[in-house]
Amino acid sequence: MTHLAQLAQELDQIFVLAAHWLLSYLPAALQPLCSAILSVAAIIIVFATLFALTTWLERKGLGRMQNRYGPNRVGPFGMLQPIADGVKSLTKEDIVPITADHAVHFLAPVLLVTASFMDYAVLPIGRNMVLVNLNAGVLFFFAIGSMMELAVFMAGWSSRSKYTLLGAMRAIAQMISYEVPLVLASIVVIMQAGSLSTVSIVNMQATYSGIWPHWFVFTPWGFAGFVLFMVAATAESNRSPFDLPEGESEIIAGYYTEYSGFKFALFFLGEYIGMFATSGMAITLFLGGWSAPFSFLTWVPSYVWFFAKLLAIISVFIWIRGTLPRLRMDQLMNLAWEFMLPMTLLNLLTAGIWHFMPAGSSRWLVCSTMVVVPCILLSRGLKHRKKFQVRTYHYSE
Amino acid sequence: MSTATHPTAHFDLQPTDGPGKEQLLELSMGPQHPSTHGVFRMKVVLDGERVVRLKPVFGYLHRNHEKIAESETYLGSMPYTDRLDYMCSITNNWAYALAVEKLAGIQVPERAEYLRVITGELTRLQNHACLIGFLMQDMGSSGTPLMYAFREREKILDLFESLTGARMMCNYMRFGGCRVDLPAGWLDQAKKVVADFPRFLDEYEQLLVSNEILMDRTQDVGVLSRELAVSAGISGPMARASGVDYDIRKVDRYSIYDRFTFRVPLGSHGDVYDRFMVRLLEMRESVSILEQAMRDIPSGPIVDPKMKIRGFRPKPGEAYGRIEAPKGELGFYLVSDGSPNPYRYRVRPPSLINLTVLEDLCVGRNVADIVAILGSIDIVLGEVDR
Amino acid sequence: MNLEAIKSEIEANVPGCRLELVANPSPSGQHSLRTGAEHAVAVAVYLRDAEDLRFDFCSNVTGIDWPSREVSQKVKVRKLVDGVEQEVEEVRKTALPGTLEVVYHLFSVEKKHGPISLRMSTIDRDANVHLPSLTPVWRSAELQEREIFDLFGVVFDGHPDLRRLLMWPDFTDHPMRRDYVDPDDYEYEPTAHDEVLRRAQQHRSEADEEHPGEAGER
Amino acid sequence: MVGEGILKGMAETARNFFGSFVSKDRLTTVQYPEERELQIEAARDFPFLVYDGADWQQGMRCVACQICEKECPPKCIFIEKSKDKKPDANGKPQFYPAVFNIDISVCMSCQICVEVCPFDAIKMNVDYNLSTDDRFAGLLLNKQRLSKSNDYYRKIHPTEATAVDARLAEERARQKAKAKSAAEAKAAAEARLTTTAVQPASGEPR
Amino acid sequence: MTNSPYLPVIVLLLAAVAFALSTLLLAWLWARFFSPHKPGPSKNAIYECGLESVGDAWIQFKPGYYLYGIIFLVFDVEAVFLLPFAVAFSRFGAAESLAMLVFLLLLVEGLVWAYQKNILVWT
Amino acid sequence: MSSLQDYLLLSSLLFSIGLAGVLIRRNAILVLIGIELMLNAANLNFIAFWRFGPNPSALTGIMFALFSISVAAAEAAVGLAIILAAYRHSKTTDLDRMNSLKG
Amino acid sequence: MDEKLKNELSKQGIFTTTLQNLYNWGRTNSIWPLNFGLACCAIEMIATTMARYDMARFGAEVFRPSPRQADLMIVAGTVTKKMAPLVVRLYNQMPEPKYVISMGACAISGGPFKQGYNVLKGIDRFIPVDIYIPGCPPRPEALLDAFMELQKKIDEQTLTGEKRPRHLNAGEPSEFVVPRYGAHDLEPTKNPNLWKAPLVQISQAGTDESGSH
Amino acid sequence: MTASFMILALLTVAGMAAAMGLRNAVHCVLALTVGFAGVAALYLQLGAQFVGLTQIMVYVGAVAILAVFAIMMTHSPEPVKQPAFSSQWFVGGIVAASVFAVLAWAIHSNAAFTQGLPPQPEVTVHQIGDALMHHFVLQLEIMGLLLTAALIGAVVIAMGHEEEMK
Repeated sequence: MTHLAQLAQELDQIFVLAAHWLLSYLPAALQPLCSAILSVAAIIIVFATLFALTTWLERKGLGRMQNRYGPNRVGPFGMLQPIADGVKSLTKEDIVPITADHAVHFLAPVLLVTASFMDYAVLPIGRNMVLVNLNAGVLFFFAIGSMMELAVFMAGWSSRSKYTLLGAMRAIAQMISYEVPLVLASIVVIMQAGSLSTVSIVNMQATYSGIWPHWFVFTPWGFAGFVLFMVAATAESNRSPFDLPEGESEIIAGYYTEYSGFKFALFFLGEYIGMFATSGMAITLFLGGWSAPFSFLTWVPSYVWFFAKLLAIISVFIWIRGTLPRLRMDQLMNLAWEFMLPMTLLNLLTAGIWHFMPAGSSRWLVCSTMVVVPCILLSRGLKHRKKFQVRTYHYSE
Repeated sequence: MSTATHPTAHFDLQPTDGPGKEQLLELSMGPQHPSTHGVFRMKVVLDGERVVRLKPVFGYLHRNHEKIAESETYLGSMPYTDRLDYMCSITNNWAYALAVEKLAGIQVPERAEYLRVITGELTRLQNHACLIGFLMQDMGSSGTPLMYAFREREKILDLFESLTGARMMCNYMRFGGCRVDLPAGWLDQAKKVVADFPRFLDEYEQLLVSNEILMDRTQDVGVLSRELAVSAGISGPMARASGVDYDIRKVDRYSIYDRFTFRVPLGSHGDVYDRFMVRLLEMRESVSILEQAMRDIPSGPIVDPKMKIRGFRPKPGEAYGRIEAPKGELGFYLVSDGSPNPYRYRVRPPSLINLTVLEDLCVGRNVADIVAILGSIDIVLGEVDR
Repeated sequence: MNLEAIKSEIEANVPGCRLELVANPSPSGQHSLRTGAEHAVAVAVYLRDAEDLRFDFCSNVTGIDWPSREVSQKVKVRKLVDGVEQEVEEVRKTALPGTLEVVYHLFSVEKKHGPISLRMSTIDRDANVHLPSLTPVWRSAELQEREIFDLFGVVFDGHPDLRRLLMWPDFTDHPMRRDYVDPDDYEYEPTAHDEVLRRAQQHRSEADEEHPGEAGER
Repeated sequence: MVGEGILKGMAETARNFFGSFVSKDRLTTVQYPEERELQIEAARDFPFLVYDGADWQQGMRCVACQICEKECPPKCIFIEKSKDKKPDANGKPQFYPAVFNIDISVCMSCQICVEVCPFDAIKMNVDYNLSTDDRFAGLLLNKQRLSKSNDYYRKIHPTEATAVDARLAEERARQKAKAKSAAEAKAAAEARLTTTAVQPASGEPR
Repeated sequence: MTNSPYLPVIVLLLAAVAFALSTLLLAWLWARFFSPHKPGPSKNAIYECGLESVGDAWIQFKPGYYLYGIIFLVFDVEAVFLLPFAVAFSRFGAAESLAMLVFLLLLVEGLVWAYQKNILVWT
Repeated sequence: MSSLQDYLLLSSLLFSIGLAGVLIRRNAILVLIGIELMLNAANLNFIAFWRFGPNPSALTGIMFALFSISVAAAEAAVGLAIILAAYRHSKTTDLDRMNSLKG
Repeated sequence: MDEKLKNELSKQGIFTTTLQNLYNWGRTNSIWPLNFGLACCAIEMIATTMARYDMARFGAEVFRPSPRQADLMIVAGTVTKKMAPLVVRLYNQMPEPKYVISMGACAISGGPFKQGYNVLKGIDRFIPVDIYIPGCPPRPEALLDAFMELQKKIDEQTLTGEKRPRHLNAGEPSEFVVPRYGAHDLEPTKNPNLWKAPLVQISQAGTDESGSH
Repeated sequence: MTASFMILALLTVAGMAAAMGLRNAVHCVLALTVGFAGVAALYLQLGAQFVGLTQIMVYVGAVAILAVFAIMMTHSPEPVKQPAFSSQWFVGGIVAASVFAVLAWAIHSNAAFTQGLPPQPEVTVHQIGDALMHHFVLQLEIMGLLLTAALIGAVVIAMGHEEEMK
């Protein structure tokens, strides 16, 4: 029994141990640097692969939702499709419009990819598997996230095309509007965890009462926070139904309309990497990071749990994309400022009250009410002000 | 600022300044645009994202249908009508056949009328289903509703193909009847498709009707008043969504539509949502017509035996014939001078005339609303530009 | 719907207006009213607003080109033939000037009747091609009148936005006119007939002159 | 409550997603080059010329009457009538098309040529796989490429071909009878001429 | 420097930049050696649905965007103060929480004002 | 490690750059940005003095910097709004022209 | 430079072949069409991407609305003279390698509408076309067939040498003249460098030798 | 002076100088973000992690965006025909240079500034929170007031009087 536990633990730490083993052959002075390089290489490779996998999953999943197969002719089940796309993009001609601002046009995709990869510095992918445990990890995440807006603006502005500029302005307006709820929704967790360090936030959640973990999502404010965070994250990463900046039925391809070849692929990559990062942050903050959902499943390696949760969230993203039409700009903005922001602020209050109330069912009741009732009222209010409803129709004869 | 650099200087009609005297952005949506349903173009002047002016630009698919028809025989134009509204070739055939029958005073056998109604209503089903799919596509729903619509459309196209030989360009009607009779087993197959159709409609309604995003994006968007609708000659579901009780199947009682019981759904707001819903409800009525027609279809000849296929020369005169096509009133105006070719051949395209009010509907709305409004008007460029 | 009655009703109500009832010999029996340009708007407004007519729905607007033509008519003329007055048939040729005609097909949504056709003609096909626009009366004429302006060259006075509809603005011809000569691009016509064949052959011989010796290469 | 309709829609897509693994109705893809739909009998693509028997030149039904050429709406048929006559499948001397071209880069598959052909010589093929990168030669079908045997016709349009065959057979029989009666009449007339005896004309039906 | 806690971050930064640049370099090398670059006036013109683009895209935008920017900025700053508060929250009593509540309410007041002025309605 | 002097020198250099920008740029927005630059230089001083100061655990420097950043943000918001308003009035952000339009 | 490169490449034969295979594999399996339909054929093109035919199986469901990201232009429908300059410009704005499928009679030759005054008699008068699909409109299967034909064509191309595609040849243009709107017709009416009518006897076009017995 | 400080200082100065020197206003803002990021990195180097990240979040994420908005709204990215610099640029340059000279001299001459780095203090966000809520509460509230005032003021100014206060 203990032998098995030992094995499980070793399996859990296999990458950490392997890295230690490798580094032990190096002089001590080089160890930190090499350790960093190793982990960074792992992050980049793993998430670039995940990007390829996700595009494939997305196309297959959408296909299945739409009663068809999706790509299935390149490699087994079409799994080499993303590689083929990559090879093609790499060998595509790169067109820069004459009127474009060449330097900025070139830098925008680089900045986007860089910024989206930087997010992974603080994401704990498994137990003891974090690049750097910053004291202000969550703040780091949000600070880096705000760089993406700049990259998007650079792309749209530098192309000097009407569609890109419209897309860029949409993108910035959208991203700044949802960044506030994103930050505020995560503050409830920080209040509870008492730390901005992602590692300690996960560690706090990786304990169990009976078989149940202490994930923050299993509290009223945590659940509300999670939902709000996910909605904001969807908007931040320009996913459907918030994909207005590249809403192709309206403004062609939005801010990257003028990008071709691998620069375009980099935008694609950057967006997906950013999406994984925000999803990863949601997992870290609310879904217990790498911790197992039940105490009896802790033998499964921690990184497996992290990626399983990540894939689950990605699947939901794909599912939503397959179902919903896009929001309109005003609805998007109104949702952010008239629903998301008040709700996150209220959620802060709820978390505070949760803290001050004694544990027990009364706390649950009060806090749930505090979340649910305003949610209903606000959505009612939104609905009422917009006056939309399912209508009944009459017939002439 | 000099006029040369002013972005709106090139606009045909000088736009008004934005409220805050900001610069306006003149944008060309289309002809190559994912949601202009073909090669339609709109010159849009935007104030931020709000539409200040919108001018449709036509003619990118103007392929001289009328001119060509004037040098073709009467029958020779029939396959060309397929290509007018290429989503619904059969109703185009029907309208043309109806006009020629009026011009030459030809009677249509009863079975042929039933065949016309059956194929025509099937056409309406697939057109409306696809239109809603396209509308949703324009509103950004990554194709799922469109895929479902095309799934059903393929079933109907299979029916068309086994009847007429072609999926889209059926070329099915002849003056005084139809070209071929039903092949064996067709009716049973069609009954099955029609019986299955309400299930698809249920699915569609589940997917769309109560979707908050859809409702919020379409309700009170592109409101067309009843008065403007009548004055602007708007017809078909678009007019009925504005509350205009005008269905040519009821008004003209052409063909044998007076034998079927069906209702005409009417909207009361005249917005995009109403146009969408009216079509959805119309599909249910079409299913009911189809059920009745397939139940009652008599046997008999399918074409007026007096009609010859060659050498058709109607007497001098003129006629205007129209039907309720899926997109609205589709009319053909023919002037004969006694020769084998029509002297004047004119199509009254519902799509084009429904576009008259496009600017009225779009001004003051958002860019995203343009595509929803345009999608709800239901245009097919083959018919708009002819 | 008695067209005769409508005609007299309009003539009674629109001062100075004379309408012509144009009979349609075809079995469709859709006869029409022809109005002069000067009263057209008044007639249209009356048709739209009159309590019993209410033709509020202008469905179709069509242009028709009638090129100049000679009409030979056999006329019986009393003539002195060989000193005797006799009735003699004589062929009299009259040159009809060409006109551009515009036909409006009207229906009533309110009364659910129709159609009635309203016709107008220009004076000729070259210079005097002006007609009053009925767009202010029926909005649906807007695009159709633009189309007629584009393809036939009828100028509608009072139209809010009279530009070419289908062809590009720099295009100078009116292609739906009967005397329009379409552009010559018959370089490759493998199954040509008649006129097309002639033009294709002409192209062919031009090409032969340009590239002698290449002929029959394929 | 906002979100109800969204959830309904998501349930619908989920149903289709999972349904696609179990139900044929929810996975309607026909994986084209490997799987094909059943050939619909009435399908039509481009015209072809039917010939009887084994030799396409010998059995060509077309007699170059040029009706289809005239009636073809887009004028994509080009026929050059032969100067001489050749016996057709029935042995009757007929004109034949010296040149018969169909430009399938123009043809709109409207089937009017088939309808107007009084000799059942031109029919619609079902072969849609004609993509080519040869603009000029690849898309102009000549007589040889157009000719298909009656067996082929029977294979692709069995019902229609049977009816056509029956009609042709009937016509052939009628013609034969007519020829026979004409021959008989001729013989009788000759006989009448030779023998001076007056005989009433035989009242054989035509 | 090698002992800096930010070393992995710096490495990540450099690696991410290198990743982006190296792929672009690879694409450039391909173009350099195999696929000749063929620019042209119409190819490198701005895309506008196939038409020639008329007028400049760099135009003056609506101030509506700016209003959102302001509110965003204010709430961003607010978050900066909220974060340290939240971290230390578990040891705070009611007094500190009340203080923060007042701070929040002050900002919410601004928000409410904006609501009432209908500034947050996108036009 | 660097000394306080280095940081102060850098900060004064930044301040001078900002000052130069404020003095020589014509675009009002860039002038405002110059002011932000000077504020940044001051912040750098706060942090440097805190770090090299006698009592770093008092966090005064950090708090000062935090408040300063916030004030700078608020200043930027209002300042840019003023420029926007001025632009609406005079159709330019060019200070020289604004100046000449004033009279 | 070209010669030197060629020599160098021939020395590293295996490397080039591998590279060529990879290149061809990449671009055959990832052909993203431009989201662009003109007329009737466009509906069949859409039908091809739909569930029944599912062009996505070939990795070609990524219809890009911007030409900058597209590889394939399916000219699906009648190209009118008013539209022709735009089609050419869109083609020009696509990055290399780019392919054109001329789908349907109208796009090939003007089709049934070729006698129209506003109809361009074939898009190949202005841009080079890789595959022609006859039909009015071609069935979705025909489009899939043409698509596979195109894939085959791409696969046969080499990286260097005679069989290299147009875009790898520095001498061949990648953008073509955009016609202008004239008073009566487009100017020019065709691109003479691109489209030459074959010099055949018109009445003899397509005559087969054996047919003239 | 360590290498890392040199790199960061160079980056910062280059960014800031470019921000003040480039012609195109949007380029200026983009260069400015580099400068801001450099300053943020200096904060991090000095051990003020929270302030450094705040600097990025507020300056790069918000102030730069706001500046970009302002530029887009005033239509001034166009490289104008007239010089980008004021007519008295010479005077301004001299003033700035002399200010720098005076400051540099003052800094250089003060021996107190050459002291070495004291040991790294332990600054956690926790402590900042404690300090904020215990010693700087009043300041915090004033900050809140200020931000609200700024919000309202900026909105009112930006919208203008004639603007539809809908």
